[in-house]
Amino acid sequence: MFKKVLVANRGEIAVRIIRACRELGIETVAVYSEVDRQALHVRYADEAYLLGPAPSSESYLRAEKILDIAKISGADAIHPGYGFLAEREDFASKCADANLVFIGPKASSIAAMGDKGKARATVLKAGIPVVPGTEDVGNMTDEDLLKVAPTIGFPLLIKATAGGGGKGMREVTSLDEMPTLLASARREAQASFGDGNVYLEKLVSGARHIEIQILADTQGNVIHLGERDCSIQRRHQKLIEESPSSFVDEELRSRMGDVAVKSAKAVDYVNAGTIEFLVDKDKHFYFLEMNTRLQVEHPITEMVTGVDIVAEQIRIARGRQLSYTQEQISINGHSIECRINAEDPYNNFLPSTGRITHSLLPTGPGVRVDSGVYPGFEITPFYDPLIAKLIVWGETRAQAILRMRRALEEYRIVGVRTNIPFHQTMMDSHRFMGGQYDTRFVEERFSMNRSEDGSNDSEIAAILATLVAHQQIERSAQIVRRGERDVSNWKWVGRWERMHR
Amino acid sequence: MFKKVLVANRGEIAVRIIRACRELGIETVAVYSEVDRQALHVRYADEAYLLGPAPSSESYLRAEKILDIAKISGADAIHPGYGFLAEREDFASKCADANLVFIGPKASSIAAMGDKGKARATVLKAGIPVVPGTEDVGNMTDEDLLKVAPTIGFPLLIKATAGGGGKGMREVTSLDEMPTLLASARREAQASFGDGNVYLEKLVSGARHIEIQILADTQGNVIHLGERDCSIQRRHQKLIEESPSSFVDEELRSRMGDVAVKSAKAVDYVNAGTIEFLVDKDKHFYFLEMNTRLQVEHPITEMVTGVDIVAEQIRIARGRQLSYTQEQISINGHSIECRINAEDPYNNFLPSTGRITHSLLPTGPGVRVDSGVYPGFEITPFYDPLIAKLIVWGETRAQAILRMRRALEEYRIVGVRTNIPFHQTMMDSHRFMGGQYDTRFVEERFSMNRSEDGSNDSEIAAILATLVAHQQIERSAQIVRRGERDVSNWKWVGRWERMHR
Amino acid sequence: MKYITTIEEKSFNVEVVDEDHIRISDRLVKVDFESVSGQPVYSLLVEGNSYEAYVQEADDAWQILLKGRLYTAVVIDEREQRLKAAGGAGLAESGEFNLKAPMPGLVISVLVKEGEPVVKGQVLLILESMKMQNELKSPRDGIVNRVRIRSKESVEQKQTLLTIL
Amino acid sequence: MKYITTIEEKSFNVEVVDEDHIRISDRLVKVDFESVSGQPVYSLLVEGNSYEAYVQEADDAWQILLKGRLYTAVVIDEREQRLKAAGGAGLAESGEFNLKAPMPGLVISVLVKEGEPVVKGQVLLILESMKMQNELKSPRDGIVNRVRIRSKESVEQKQTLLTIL
Repeated sequence: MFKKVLVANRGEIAVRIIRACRELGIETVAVYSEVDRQALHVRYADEAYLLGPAPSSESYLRAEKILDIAKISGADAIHPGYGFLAEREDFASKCADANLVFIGPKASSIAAMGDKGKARATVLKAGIPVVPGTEDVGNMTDEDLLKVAPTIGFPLLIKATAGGGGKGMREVTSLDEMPTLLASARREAQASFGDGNVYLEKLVSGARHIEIQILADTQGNVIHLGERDCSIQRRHQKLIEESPSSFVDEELRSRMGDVAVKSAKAVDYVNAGTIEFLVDKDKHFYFLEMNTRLQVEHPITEMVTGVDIVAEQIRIARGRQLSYTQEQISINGHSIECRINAEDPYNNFLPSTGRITHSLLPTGPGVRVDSGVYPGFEITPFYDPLIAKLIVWGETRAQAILRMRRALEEYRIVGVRTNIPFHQTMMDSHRFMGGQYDTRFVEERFSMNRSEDGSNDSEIAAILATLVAHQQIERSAQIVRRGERDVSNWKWVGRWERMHR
Repeated sequence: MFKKVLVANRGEIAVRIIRACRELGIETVAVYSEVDRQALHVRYADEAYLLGPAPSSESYLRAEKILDIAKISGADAIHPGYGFLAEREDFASKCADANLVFIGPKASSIAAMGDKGKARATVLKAGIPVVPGTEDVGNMTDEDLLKVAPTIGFPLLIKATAGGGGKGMREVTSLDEMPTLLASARREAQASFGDGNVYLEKLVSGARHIEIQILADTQGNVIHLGERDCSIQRRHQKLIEESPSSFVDEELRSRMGDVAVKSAKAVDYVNAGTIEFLVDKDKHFYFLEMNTRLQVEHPITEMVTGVDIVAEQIRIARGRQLSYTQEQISINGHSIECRINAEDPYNNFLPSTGRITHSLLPTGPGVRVDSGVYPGFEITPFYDPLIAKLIVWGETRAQAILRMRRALEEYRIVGVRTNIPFHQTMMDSHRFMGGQYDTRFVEERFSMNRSEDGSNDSEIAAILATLVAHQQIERSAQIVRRGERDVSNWKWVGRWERMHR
Repeated sequence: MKYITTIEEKSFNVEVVDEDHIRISDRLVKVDFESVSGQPVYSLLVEGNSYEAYVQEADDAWQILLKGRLYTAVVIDEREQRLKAAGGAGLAESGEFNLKAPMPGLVISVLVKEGEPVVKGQVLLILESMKMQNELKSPRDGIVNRVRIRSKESVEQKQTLLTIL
Repeated sequence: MKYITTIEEKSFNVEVVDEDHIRISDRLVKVDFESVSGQPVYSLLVEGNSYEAYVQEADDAWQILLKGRLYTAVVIDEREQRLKAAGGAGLAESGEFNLKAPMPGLVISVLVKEGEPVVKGQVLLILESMKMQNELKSPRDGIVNRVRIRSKESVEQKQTLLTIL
């Protein structure tokens, strides 16, 4: 049974894993790039080792170096988190070769499911419906793809075989634009996963992205923890997730859960994994892909089931039986996650970098924040723009939305622009409140320019702008007398005396 | 049904109540003293009105002014929180006279239970055992008390009749020292509650302080939400609470719950309240007092029952039925709360004041922080030293302790000293882990000086001290070349170029 | 001091009377206005209401993020107003637009050439940052005047990339 | 630079070799040491281990709060050490102790008089702050030399209240 885990990741997910280990009495080893010296995962881990310069290819993707560090530090297991090396079959194999427990599925399952093209073929064989697309496995050339595209039909999606998280994904509406888009998709896939392979998939319109969390132990027990609705996306990046889905009823949940368990069993799956489906308006569902790793949005499932998924991952990797049977899993209440990205929603969601000078986290009942940043930390252009996940729980979906609203309103991050206003606008939108959205909602029907809903505070905004401008003019004119500030201590003493005389 | 609530309090509890209101779509009115202009409750409320100078007697205890503000702002209900006006019968009456809903019990119940002396008499009549003490009601003179003390026997406690939270409480071991202690207890009670009345109670040794949370609606339904163990106290101030108690079994819980419900019914109680008991080694329990208000430690009950107590308070005050029957209440897992006070545990727990320059909150699964402070906020000497409550939930008590340990280790507050190291030492103590403690544990058996347990890092501490001292010497010698810092941006650009060439 | 503050074509006359009072639309209003923790986050109490907003300067205007909405305000004082009136209108409309890098990154491709006419919303170049390719668009119609960077070059934040006339 | 750092009667010889190395007990050790967010919170990586501690100066010593434990360290450099040796030992033992107010507050009562002998741990006065009455105790045996405040007076933080000889 392992006692020291190397966490081969950074940001909020590295922190999440370190926390789980600490709560289980397991020691942790962090790895970091030069710009992450003061990152939270380095501060929280028991040990920390430098990987190299900031770019992922020179740090978090250096499998050999990470294995060396595991050896030096005496770590006996590796948790890959998500992204980076999490879905690299070769990395899982190398861990096994080095006698390190890889906290995730077997290399063979990653091979079967991690490569999105192969996965489609595998589940098709098991009789599970897939979205039409390239059924060929592996290394297709641009030429091949351009040939097969018209038979799938437009619009279609180019997707990274090694991928996930919307990276290396492009929408194609005609053959003409396809060569350029193939090039950029491959480029992004290469940069993100070290693998430029892509495949094609039909774009299903009006669909929802619904995924099933599964857990499988080495004794052959496989259970599912219900679904997550991840349809609120922008450029195929998930932005908001909720569990349960307002679109899924008990019957559909149970059918999808069964198929998910079946898919996992088809590849002899072990540990945590997620089966992603597209569900069309008529509640037909199609296998999209399996993520053979911990998912960004796993906390909403934790909130409604009470299962600590990372702790279960470790338990499974230790060879023990799942703590729960399928019958013991029930969905309690409703949970929503908003991904807080360093992106400016008022400027085309451009990433924003800089030092966080101040932050105020929303807290209180039913609120959880998973974050890897803090005041003083610098957001660099090298990694994901995800800086925190704001997760709420409510007895009902309506309560969860109201709680999310108040949490978003409380949240302050100064120093970088964030997409918090996007989430606020979404939580106020009638269609979101009504649960009426699909994967195209953000791009096709959503606008940051709110219509007049009676709560326009432009007069207050004008007063604020004027007062700040006025203050600036006064300051630059240096007419603020010095020493007038910071007299508070003296004031107190004076008052204290008045009070007691 | 009221739509705007005035929160007649400050700090974390004002924030807690504002959050509950916001999540229910109710508008909020904050009141504040001059030093609290930037307090979180002022920032989070929809409206905010100045009460007066910092001392409570000139601000948060000004009932008339608060009622005026309610009128001006159009608030139709008042939530008193805890402390200040929460257990003032006259304030509840005045609210009723002014046609304001008081979110709490009827004035008559406060009169019957809020005055600790009367309460003892009332429950005795209902056949509930009380700790021996002064059975007389009300205004006893020092002379009376000195006369009756020997009949109760020493050691005994002087307690404030209007009191709670350990304020105005003194331990007396002999008649000689009693006059001085009476004077100081009366003085503290007067300062805290505006009422210098005190009563006497026998000091039960080896006892645990266990309290039952109850909820009662206007339709006559009264339920209890199980117990909280609040035995970890110092100078009668609670420091750590847990629910359930490791000392209480299902049978005792049910018996105490029944008595608590009976006590509440004895005074026709409505809204949330807490019955405090002393439980001796043989599991005999004695009524101590009833707190006719929301309790500081209510979140641990929320964590294990899933009931939002503040939301229920509002529901009850709106005249609606309780959301739960007794049968629907079950205890799930274990919760612990550590009160984070601005006190120096290495210096006799002296209060610490100052500006918080930096803070890092523990977050992640199973962790809740209820706080009223943030970086930049000034801790003044005028109010309670409580700056935050750190609450964790775990499936078992052991898991909750481990989670609390990791959360305490993560928590950073810079600018004031806090008692976090006290909590860390407690969470590591074998007696706490074993659940073996009573109300005297902190004072009689606990020490901040840890015995050598093998985890002594004095060499690391020496290195840290030396490096900081060295840095200071270097700085003062001004040999740090300017401009050498903040080159990070340039470094990146350079690396970026190297990477892509 | 008197100001004219404009938000989305709506103008407000705001006079800062003293530290605690302003006059807006001829109404004298008591205000309590403070920066929180020395940050560009401001707490404003006005007529009992409590507001908090981020207020930041951006290209001769102020951006106010309040209750999940962004307002862009132009504040000019009386003197400026008079100067502007004397100088004639339309001045702000002309002039060049400099496209600046919103973050450090790598230029993936430049999609326009010098002398080329562009329309509002047209993608000018693609900048890679945070593993994402970001399209930088033209804020108005015009002609590409100078292209200062090339494909594969890395750029710093706020570096001018090209100019639209 | 060489230092002698003492924690609870245990002395460590620590030499700061360069920015990345120290020598402790004749062992050369690579260290990576940084202040976090410019605060008195320090991150130290030493031989792979990651530590974080608050380090603050207090009365000619350093207080290090590390993993829930407080260490008090006295750091002297070689030069100081030599001076001290020349000046003779015991110097630090004598001298007066000034009791300072740990926080602003109101003096409730002064329990000792000038000239009165006191023992270690004896309560000298009671100060009210945060609604609590706090006992200030003598850190050692001695004689009360000067009482600078009276009952009912309010005092500021760090104000000297009385002196023990």
